[in-house]
Amino acid sequence: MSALVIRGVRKRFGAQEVLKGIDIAAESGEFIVLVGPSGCGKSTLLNIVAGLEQPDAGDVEIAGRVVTRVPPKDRDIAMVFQSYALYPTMTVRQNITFGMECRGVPKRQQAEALARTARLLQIEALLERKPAQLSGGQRQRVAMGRALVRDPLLFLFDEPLSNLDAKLRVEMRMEIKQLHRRIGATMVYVTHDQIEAMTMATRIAVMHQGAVQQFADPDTVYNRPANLFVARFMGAPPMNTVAARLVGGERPVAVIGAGRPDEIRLTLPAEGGPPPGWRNREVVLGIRPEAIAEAGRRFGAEEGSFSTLEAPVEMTEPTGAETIVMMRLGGEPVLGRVAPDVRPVVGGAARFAVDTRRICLFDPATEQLIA
Amino acid sequence: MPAGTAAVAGVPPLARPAPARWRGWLGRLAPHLVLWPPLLVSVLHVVSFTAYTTWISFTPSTLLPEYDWVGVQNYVSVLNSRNWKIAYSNLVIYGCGFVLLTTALGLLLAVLIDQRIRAENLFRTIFLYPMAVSFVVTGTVWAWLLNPGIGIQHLVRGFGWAGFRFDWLVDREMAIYTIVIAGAWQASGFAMALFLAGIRSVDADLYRAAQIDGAGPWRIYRRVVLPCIGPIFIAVLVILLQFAIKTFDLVRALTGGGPGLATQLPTLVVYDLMFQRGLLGRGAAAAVMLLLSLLVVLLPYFAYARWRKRREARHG
Amino acid sequence: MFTIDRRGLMAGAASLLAAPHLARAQGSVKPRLTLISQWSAGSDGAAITALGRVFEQEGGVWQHSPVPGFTTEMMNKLRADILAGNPPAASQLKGPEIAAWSRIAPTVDLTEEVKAAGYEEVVAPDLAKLHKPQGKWIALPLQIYRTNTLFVSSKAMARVGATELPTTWEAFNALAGKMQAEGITPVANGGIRWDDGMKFEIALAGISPAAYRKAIMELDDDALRGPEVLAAFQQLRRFANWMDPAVAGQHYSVFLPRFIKGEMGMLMMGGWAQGVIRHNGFDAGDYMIGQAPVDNGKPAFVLNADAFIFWRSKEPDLQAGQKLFAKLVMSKRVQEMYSKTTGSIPVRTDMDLSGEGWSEGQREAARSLNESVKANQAVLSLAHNMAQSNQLTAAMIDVLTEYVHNKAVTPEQGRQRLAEAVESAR
Amino acid sequence: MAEAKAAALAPGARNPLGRGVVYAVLAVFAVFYLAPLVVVVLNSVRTAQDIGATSVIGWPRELAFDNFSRAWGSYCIAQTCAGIAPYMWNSFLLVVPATIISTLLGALNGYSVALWRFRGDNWVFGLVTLGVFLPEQMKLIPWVLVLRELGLTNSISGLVLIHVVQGISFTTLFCRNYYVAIPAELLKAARIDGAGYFRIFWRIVLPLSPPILIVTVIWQFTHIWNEFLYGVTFTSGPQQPVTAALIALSVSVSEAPQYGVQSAAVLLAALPTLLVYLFGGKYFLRGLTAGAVK
Repeated sequence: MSALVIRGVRKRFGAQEVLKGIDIAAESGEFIVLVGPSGCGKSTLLNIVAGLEQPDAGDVEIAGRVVTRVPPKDRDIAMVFQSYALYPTMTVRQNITFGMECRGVPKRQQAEALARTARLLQIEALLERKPAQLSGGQRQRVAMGRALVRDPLLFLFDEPLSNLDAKLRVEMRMEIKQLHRRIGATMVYVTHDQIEAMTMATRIAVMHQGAVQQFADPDTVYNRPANLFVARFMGAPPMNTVAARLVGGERPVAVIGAGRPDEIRLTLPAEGGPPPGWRNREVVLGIRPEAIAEAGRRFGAEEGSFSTLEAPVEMTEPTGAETIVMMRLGGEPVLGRVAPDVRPVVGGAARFAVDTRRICLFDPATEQLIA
Repeated sequence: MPAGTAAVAGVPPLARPAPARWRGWLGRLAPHLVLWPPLLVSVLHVVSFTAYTTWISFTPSTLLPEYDWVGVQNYVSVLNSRNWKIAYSNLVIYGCGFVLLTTALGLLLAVLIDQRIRAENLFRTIFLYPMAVSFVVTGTVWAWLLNPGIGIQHLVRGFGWAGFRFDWLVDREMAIYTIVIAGAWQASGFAMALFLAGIRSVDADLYRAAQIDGAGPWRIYRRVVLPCIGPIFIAVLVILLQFAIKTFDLVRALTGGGPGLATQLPTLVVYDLMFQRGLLGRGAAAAVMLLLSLLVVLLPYFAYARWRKRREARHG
Repeated sequence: MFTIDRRGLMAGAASLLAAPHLARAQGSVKPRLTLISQWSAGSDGAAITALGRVFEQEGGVWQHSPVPGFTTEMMNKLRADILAGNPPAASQLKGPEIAAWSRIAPTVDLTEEVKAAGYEEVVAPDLAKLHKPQGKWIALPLQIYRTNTLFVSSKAMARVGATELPTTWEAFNALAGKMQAEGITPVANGGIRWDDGMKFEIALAGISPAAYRKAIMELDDDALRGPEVLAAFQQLRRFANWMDPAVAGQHYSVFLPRFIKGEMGMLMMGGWAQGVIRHNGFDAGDYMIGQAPVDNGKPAFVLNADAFIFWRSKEPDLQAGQKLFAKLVMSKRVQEMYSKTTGSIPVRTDMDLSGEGWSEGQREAARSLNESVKANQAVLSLAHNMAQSNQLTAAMIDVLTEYVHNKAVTPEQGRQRLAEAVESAR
Repeated sequence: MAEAKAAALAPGARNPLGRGVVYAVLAVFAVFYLAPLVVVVLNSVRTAQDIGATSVIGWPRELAFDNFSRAWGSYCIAQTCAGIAPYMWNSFLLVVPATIISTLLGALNGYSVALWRFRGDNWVFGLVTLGVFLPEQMKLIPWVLVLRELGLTNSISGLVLIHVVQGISFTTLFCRNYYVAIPAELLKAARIDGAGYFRIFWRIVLPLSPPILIVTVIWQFTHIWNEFLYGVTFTSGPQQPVTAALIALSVSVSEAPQYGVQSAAVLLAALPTLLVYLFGGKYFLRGLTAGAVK
């Protein structure tokens, strides 16, 4: 049975259509991440799932029950907010038990649940404090505790980590992931941070302009982005997208900057290549930066699945773990990832290897992935 | 752009809807039972009283309401009366003078008090207390203080400055400004409180930034703080304007509309027509015209508020 | 909103129904009176309280609700009670407003009681008329004040070497001129609306009581545009020039100290000022008192009177209370007690004021009233709402108060505006 | 934050002259603001003869403290010689319930309009707000009719009703402006926790409200306490509020004003509101700072 089904949900605020027909289904125990730039409608969608807003059309189904017209409190969900939304006048204890109090859960049961949750999140020492007396990370934990204590059918997270500093964010990310694994609940998590999406999700729904651009597992989203938007949104640095022309006979060859003196020709793998109809047409190549490395890298593959080329180096960015190189391929700026000890001379030319198996082709007209 | 195809494929068929529960229905109704009565009462009170007054303004009512129709006759005679003309032009002078002076005083006091002075509490209370006392009382005292024969002029001359003159109260041209002074005395503390509240809620980082930019305290106020509290200016202006339009006790206690008719205000005319002269219909006509003038002030404000909301919505 | 009329009718019908039982009811019920007045403090309060005590001594239940503040507030209260269908048994009301208000709610016909008391014969005819608007007595006057009373500061008199009160405006003006030359402010005044209006009525009544009657009381257009009114405006301008320019918007009593010290010369004020002067710790030797100048040499009396109107009630105890109250108000005993407390003079012209407790000023005023009535020179005060309805009075006083404070208005313009104000207010 | 600002804006730290100017200007204004109060205080200890024989502004020749005891307990107003004490009690009977009810209803209204959005809420709020601007002279006759239909003429409950209904406009305005600043997520969290309209109000919104409630309570208290027109019109005799008693003490045409006793009475009658400002002033400002003015 699906834990959550969103079916044909539409929402409009005044003249603006915020959600243009959303369909998503999550299996029980899944960790679904809704990711997209701000204004893409992901928070509105989450609010609709929570029952805080009503869709103009479509249905929401939780654990097999249509809840579109059911108020939030009867949906058996819990939610963690970006600002944590802790009740400022209540203690941590009261904050956590408020939901049970509203539902008339007996005091003893409340105390047990509270103790369990507090232990789980290691916030036993904070129970008598007011939210104003807590640090950012502690508030975050309390907000989590408020959600966890109720053992709901569905957890909703609305950018819960975006108010934390970088270090804490990484820690909490891990914790939430472990938590998910431990309790095995279904979670829907909204973020604009694609790293969070990649690291935590079992499936990612990439949203843009009120529509789901792609709904798939992280690998697929990353390696086979459904369209140029997803390609450019996911990954840091994002996927390089350069215009090219497909030529060649048996094995297709992509030509970047055709006709220029520095034109680049990449021979693509035969299998999984574009349909024959695409020969001699313009396409957009999508190349992940990590598919471009210093010459000699084999990408763990057989000879022939990668090409070697020479390109002018415009800038290098050593990050410690690797070096990002900005180069030009056929006149187009492209980023590559080379080993940390490789330091190409800026202004000179260097040789690079390209993993052609990982090149994606997009239709420049529809921006959709070809094949 | 089509939605991801994978999603559509994964969506199972519709499940059966949850059964409606009467308890849920009642639970949803209960808030409305509480939400609406007080709202309706206050809305009804505004709408019906205004409508009633408008109706009366078209009737020949004198001592008691009567319900015949006389058209715009009451409006014509009010508009033609000297009293109303004087009162209305006074309202413009007084309204502008009062609002400007009160705003300026309030702002000045707020800035001064914001200097982290000692005894802030004491000063604030001194400036606020006039709000706490009825004008029925303080108006009389102001009438003494402003009276040249017994008040400030008399006292200053007593100190030896024989040529000192401050006789606005008895000067037909200037008397309306004494009302402005007394009005500002009462309301400027409130303006001060609002401004002070505004100044104190400006983000401290802004001060730091301005300081690093090399701005002195007064420049910080002028260029950084005051622009930040623009909305408070609007709130203060609106509150003061409604004070100005409703001013009644003050004039009644201070000048009684005199000398002559020099300090008549529309509210006095309304009250005088309705209750002193027993011309309810005519008084109602004057009240309706007063309300219309209120709209002249309020409509731009609402338009501004709407515009601001739109703008915020666009940027949010 | 026909309910007002319906309630009025119902009240009327109920009282008709109740009438046959009245005689029997009266025997068994304790008379009760509900009363609204603005007399709440000072000597007014003391007088009405004493009246209440008399009422209680006579076996009545006294329920007085004073409405403090301006007369308008009392009228608001009365209006609210009438609209609520619950008017008091009696309420303070004066002048032509008695007629106006009697049209909006049923009143009690007191003609029988007045006849029984022989009251009509001893009341000044102009005054009597006000209290029986449709020929029936529905209200009873309680006390009288003369507004055209002249107070002159003894110290100021001494400084200019004068000993006699001026009896004509010419003499008044000459005396004022002398005072001014001595550095005395000749005319003491407050500068509130009614005060300004009073100065005009005193001037006009002194110039010609007949013209006053025609112009102010009868609103005769020719009289309003006549030479006497012009002369009164000229005299009013002289007053204005003799006032302290620094005085406005104050109660006249605020300046009494300066008057007594001789810094101000003459005060034109109602007889009630005597009590105020006494109260401030000054005595009768500090000032001279008499009638304001009258040019034709005969006494003239500008009359201000307080009265009670009686509202119809269906409750037998209230009806009995009204009868008792009417009897008391008309009685010599109550009028004496009342006037002695407030400094007014009795409404009854047949009273002997030679006894103890009456002041010389009161005796003089009472004499003057009698003689003025005989000479047909007793007129009704404009400034105190005795001559015209509130609406007309207010319109006329608008002109007068502006004239006093705006010296750019000529006497001719003043006369013109007054006539126009009357015309448009009618 | 206060620290940072003070560092930036305390000219005295570097420039003692500037500091002196600040205090001097404040002192001048303080004199201006206190002048009427000083006159009243001085008069309250002067005898009527003293005032009558000299001027209404002046130092007392002898101290007449009995003005206060007379004003409080024995001066004759409206035939009863019990001073203003009973009228003060009436005012309390009127002000306390009217203030509490109008504040609570205003909070509820503000909560409904600000946080429990419904169709047309802006219109409703606009109309409620308009009530703040209606001159009370205009509403006198309609109130007479309403009180008549409700059978509440001449009663303190009628007066309470008037002040509650008229007060709601103001309290709603201020509470609403305060409540819109409450983060929306807080309410979402509460709704998901299962709290309904009432529980959110009682457990979350109301506990957040003290700053604004203090503002509205102070405002309502002083306005109702000082109101005169309705008080005189809609009550009678022994039920009248203290403002009516004060007027009874003041100038009438034929009376010598009792300035001494009157001034004492004025001070006594103003005491509750002055105390409210004295002790509540800090919270008043805090409430305004907390968002009442947005």
